Amino acid sequence: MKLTRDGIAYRVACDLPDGSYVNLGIGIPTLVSSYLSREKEVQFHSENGILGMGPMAAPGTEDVDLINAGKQYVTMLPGGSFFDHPMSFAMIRGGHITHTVLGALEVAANGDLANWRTPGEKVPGVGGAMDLAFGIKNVWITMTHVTNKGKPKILKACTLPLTAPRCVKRIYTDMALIDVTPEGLLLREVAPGISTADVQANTDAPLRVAKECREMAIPENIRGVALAAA
Amino acid sequence: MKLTRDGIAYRVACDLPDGSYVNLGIGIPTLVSSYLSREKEVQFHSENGILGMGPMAAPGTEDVDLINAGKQYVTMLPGGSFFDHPMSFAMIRGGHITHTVLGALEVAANGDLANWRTPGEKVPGVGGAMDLAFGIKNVWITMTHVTNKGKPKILKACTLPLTAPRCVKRIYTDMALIDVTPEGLLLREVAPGISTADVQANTDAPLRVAKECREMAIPENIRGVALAAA
Amino acid sequence: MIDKILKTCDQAVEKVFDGATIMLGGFGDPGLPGQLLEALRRKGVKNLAVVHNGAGAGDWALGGLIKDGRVRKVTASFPNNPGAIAFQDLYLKGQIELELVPQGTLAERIRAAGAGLGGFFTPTSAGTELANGKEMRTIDGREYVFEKPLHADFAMIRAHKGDRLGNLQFRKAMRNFNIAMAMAGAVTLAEVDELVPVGGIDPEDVHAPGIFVDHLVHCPRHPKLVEIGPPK
Amino acid sequence: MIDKILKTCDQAVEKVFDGATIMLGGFGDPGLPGQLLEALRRKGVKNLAVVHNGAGAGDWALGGLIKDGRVRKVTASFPNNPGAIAFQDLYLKGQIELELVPQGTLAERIRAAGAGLGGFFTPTSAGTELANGKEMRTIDGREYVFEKPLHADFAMIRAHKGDRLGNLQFRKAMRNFNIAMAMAGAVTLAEVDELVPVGGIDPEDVHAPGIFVDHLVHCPRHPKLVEIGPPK
Repeated sequence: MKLTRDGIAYRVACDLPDGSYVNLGIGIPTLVSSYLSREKEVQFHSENGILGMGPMAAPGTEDVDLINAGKQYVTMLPGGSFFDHPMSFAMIRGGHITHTVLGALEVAANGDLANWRTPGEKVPGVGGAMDLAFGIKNVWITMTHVTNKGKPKILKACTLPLTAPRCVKRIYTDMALIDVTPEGLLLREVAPGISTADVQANTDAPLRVAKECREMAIPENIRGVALAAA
Repeated sequence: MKLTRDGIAYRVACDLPDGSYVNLGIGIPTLVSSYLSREKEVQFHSENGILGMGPMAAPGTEDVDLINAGKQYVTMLPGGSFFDHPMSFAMIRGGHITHTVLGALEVAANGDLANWRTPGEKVPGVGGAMDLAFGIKNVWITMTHVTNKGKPKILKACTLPLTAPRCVKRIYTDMALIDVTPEGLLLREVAPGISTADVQANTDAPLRVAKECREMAIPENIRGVALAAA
Repeated sequence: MIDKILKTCDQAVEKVFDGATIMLGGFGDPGLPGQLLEALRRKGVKNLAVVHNGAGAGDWALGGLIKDGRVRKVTASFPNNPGAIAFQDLYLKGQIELELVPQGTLAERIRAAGAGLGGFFTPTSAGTELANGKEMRTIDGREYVFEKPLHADFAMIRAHKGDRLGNLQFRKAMRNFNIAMAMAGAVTLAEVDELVPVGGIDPEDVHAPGIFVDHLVHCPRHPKLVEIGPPK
Repeated sequence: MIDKILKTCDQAVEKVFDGATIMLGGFGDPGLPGQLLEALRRKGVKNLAVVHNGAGAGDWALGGLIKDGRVRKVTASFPNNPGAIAFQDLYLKGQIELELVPQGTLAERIRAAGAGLGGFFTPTSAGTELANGKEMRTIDGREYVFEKPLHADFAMIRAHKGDRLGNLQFRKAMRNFNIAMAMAGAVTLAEVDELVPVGGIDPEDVHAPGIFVDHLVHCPRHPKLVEIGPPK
């Protein structure tokens, strides 16, 4: 069975280390913070000058001056800070933010990432996507393994304009967890009920299967994580 | 009669416009703030991250965290601000500070300034001198007209290592007020009792004498300004 | 005496000229100079080049200015924000120019102008189509792109508190591009939630020192920027 | 849980290695990490390259480290400060290297490293002997000098308040080089006047976010840095 968006987010949350500084992209990445163990202390960063962001603001408590980069009303946790754009992107470009979790349109076997120009999009926009992809050491991708037309998104080489070359370190999909290594893609985990052959069949680049490759530990009944039918 | 150091500082203070942002070098420039008319509102800048500096701290009221670039204990005026070095030098380099008053070893007829390496100085040091000379539009020099051996300091060309080329706009000495213009040096004022011929005789570059050249208006009895014997 | 306070936004934008380059602060609503922009629309100045993170939203402020046909070029990182209908419409008709810049590069180019630098090398965009035609350089084994400073004739920003010296204090996520833009604008105009007497902002809390600000106007929040919850 | 607080400066400097490049914050006494420096002297590490505005004063802190013969190179703007006797003595004997950098260029090079830039063009020093051998470029009619980022293995700074997340708040003229150095150091160590609980520094008042700080130590003011007047 393929994972839900929440299932993918849960799996990512398991891997974020205590003490990491994390920038979450929009979409599935936004869900990651909800699944973070309370034992871990992670500071979330927003491009528009916030470190130490808390959950979305509850209705009626929104502060008009406190939004995240997706322009949603958010909250602050104790120990957070405000700063301006040059400082915020110094944190990104200077390698201080340790992890970013981003969506992707395509990822290549060498870690090339395409996530800023959708095919057929007539007005281009890049936002902070390139800064994140170039600046942060651990670029982790969350996405469905294939497009809604069933075409693989993990490719030998990207066909869409690149966001950054050779930047992706790890890919979390609804079918698998794959590391990008100097020797190519390494399949490390599969979603419950998915075989390594299934994953390869839906991937347009060769996968090595890790010796210790195993099924993902996704609790069936954790709050919000329902496994959808494959 | 030649002006005292305070007399030079007084003359400079007369010329600082209301609303200017000013960085004062050490020596004679430091005295300028004492002679500023109370009708004018000028914000003083210090390289180490202060705008809106007030007078020196009175003994017993010093704050160990509040020093100027000359490492003297100072005070703040209402409306001042603290910031860091990159911001402080952005103010200088970016042309936001409107005036700097600096000492000089030599000034050339084309505005070249030498004020950072004294002859025979074995350990070099530049501090913020170059940043000020390159970044600020109005570089005003205060100095004695000649060295203590009687040699001119205003020259056809500098002999000492330059601080910045073609940066000086105006020179205030104990003998004269001279503007650096695209057509060369223009003598605009002489100290009381000094002739334009005296000034030229002590200057190693040709001076044009302004049509409206006049004696400096330095009140004989203003507080702290005693005219020394020439 | 320094007194940079003007009574109205219309006075503040009086000197904006046809063809001017204008930086507009804000990221989303926080820090957006909505009322200065509305004054600019009323003035009717044209042929503007605008530097802003997005390309306006709806038909208000920058969105309105673009809809009115006053803008010839937008330099932005995110002009495809869903609300930027006026821009997208003109862009698809080929009636407005776009310089697309990654957000961090945009912020740094604005800061470079304000800080008197001639440009810098950034890794961002190296090897992508946004680096096409740009000077590349390998420094210590990594590829970098040369980026030039972005100057502006006018910068318009919004702050929380201001005094007659032009000192500004922001609130929460209002700072964004606004400090760098205040530095980069040849003339900087600010609208503020609140005017305070000189000394009303602690020297430790001045985010944009008055040296960067030419004029400021007291503007209560625009009706379209309703305070949803009470400010903390 | 993040807890960056260490008990002693000796623990904080434990990983400093021979040959390391170390940035030292402070301009005059404000922001100078005097007790970390004294711990570094006790540790006896050698062959250090130091980046600091000056070159130490007297025989304490950096002055002491230089006097002890632990420093092979100083990158500074003002190493001729009258108190830098130990440096000047070794320099005249040819026993210590000096890289002289204008103060604003020094600050900007440190910031560039922290911000992940590959270098920048500055007008400062163009046409002077400090630009000798450096790449020059004319940009928009003005001459600029290319300057590279300054990285460091360790940055040591002093702040006023700190929390276990590493968030730092400075006081008055303490900020100087310290925020940029915290950004540029691969490992950043801070000594602070006061430890506060998380949340004890308002998010608006955090000058160096904890992301830049690896360890901090509570250090009452050094006896040589007597508080002359009461802090306001």
